[in-house]
Amino acid sequence: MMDSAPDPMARALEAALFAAEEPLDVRALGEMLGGADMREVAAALAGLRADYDTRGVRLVERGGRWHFETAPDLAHLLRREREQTRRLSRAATEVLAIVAYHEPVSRAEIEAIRGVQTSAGTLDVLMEAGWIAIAGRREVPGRPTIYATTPAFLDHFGLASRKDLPGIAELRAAGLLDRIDEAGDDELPAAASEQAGNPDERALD
Amino acid sequence: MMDSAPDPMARALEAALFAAEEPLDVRALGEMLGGADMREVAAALAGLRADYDTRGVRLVERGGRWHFETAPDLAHLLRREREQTRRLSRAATEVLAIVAYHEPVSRAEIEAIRGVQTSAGTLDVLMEAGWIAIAGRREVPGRPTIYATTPAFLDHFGLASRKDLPGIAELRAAGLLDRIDEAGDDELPAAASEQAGNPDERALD
Amino acid sequence: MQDGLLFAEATSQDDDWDGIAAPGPADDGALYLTIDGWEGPLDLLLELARRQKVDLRAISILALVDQYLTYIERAEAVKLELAADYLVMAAWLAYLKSALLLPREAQEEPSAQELALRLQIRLARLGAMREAAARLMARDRLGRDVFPRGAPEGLAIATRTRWRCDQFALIEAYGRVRARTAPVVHMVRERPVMTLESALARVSAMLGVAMDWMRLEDFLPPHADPQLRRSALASSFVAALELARLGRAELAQDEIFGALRLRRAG
Repeated sequence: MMDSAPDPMARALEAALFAAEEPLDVRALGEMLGGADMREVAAALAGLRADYDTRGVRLVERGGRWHFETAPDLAHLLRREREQTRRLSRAATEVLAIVAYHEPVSRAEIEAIRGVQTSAGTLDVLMEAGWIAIAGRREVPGRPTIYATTPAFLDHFGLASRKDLPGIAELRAAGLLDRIDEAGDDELPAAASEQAGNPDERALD
Repeated sequence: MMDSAPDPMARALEAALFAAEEPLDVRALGEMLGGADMREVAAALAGLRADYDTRGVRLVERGGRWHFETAPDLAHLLRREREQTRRLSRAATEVLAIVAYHEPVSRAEIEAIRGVQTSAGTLDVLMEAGWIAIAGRREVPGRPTIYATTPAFLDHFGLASRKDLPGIAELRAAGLLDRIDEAGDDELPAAASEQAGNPDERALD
Repeated sequence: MQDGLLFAEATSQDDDWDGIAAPGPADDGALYLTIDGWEGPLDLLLELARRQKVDLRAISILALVDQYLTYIERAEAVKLELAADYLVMAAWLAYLKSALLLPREAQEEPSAQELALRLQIRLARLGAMREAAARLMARDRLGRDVFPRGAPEGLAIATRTRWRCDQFALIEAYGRVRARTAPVVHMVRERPVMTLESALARVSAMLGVAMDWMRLEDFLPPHADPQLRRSALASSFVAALELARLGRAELAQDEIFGALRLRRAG
């Protein structure tokens, strides 16, 4: 099936990514290869990805980090013996989507979009899953905690970056991802909406 | 690198073996593939093994069970060594000095000279550093292990031989036997420092 | 995004969501049976809006308001305790409805049309997130649809320690051990003392040349250090007593703790 031997760098990258327990970025891979040029590593990765394109295993990049995973069309063969992934409540899936599409967001902002209060447990579930994390505080009165998605979120949902979030460009163009208080929600009755934060403030590191 | 797409069975085997947590035999693989013919599975496995022959990852069979593993010639890349420099602890330095002055010595003899118990870890550190080595056993009841310094010890400390170590009279002349009364910068009274520095070591009664 | 796509798709995907806790769209009759299934008034409004089966931007806010108010009335009729949120929303929607029915000129700022538009945007925003959540959950997910390597060898990081120690530290350590464990010999340091013999000789010699009473302190060595002075005082006192016993000196003391004086006898 393979017509020629891969070059040494491709072989080394292949071995490293197979052996790794975590996705690796270009810098880490370059260091493993004894300080290889990062552009060469990136080019070799692209070549390797193409090599595996049609196979049962693929090489993917998620948030700048690379890993091998099985091809999605073979899910039916592999799924049956594995424990079902944790089922998320509807509230949790919505909160996750809101964090992903609007990040960073405070709980008040999440509540303003959903029009309902969010129980602390919902955010906990998402943090426990490793998909969202505290990203600092918004510098407004009360200094509310703000949340953002993690690299594990990109890994889990197979996203190369947040730009790959389904429909995000269209939603942004339609103004549906605008800051809550820019839409003038203060006129609407909803408990949480009045507390939406100031869009000028940035997340703390 | 790959000239044609692998056939569906090869893809499925590839994914199954990749995702498996332990090596799988032909029967188990056939079952995963919905009851595929075992001869076909075996043939596909042989083809897959050939595919990976030159790559950074190989498909190998051991005792009738198949698994992927990284190519052995790349093992050095996957095992990164990080070197750190650490100052030898006060206790270990004392033990090393005693071995150097009194070799060969048993641990009991070292303890008798030091006046404190010596943890096994201290001798391990010195052996790991390559400065002392087991020199046999003393032919007394219990046949205790005895230790002596190594050529690496002489190299490291810039000594042509152990005879270059200053004798007791020279130590006294240099004031090194008086230091105990002077609470210098990092010098504590001996008993206190043994207990503070190494909880494993306790003064002998 | 095409108009209408948002809600049309969301409706069709509703049942496919992974782990929906609340009920999906059901028959009209079922809608009125419970209020617990709705995650707040906005959720209910969104569901009602979807039932219009048109683009949300073309939705009839008046019809939506009527539906909501009808829903709330019927819920109250079956003696459901309505959460305050639902009632506040109902009151606000009733106000919005009356404002929408007023002639445009008579309206205050913001106009009812503007408020209606904002409500529409809000519903669209929630709808968008709901649909996004569904699409996110339907992706090929790691651990559910695609799998990482089952038994990765792992990248070992072996830490090798290079121990640092120099010759001086080694020798010093040995010195320390030897000093610590050397047999201890106690030596009492020599201290300056005046013996009784020398005090006797000194006092009797001085009495020989003295003409009158002298204080005992005057017999002591003049520049002695304090320790020697104390010793000399004690020795000289005993010497004075001895000379008095031998009849060679007289002692006198005027008061208790007063100065002790002595002179040659005879």
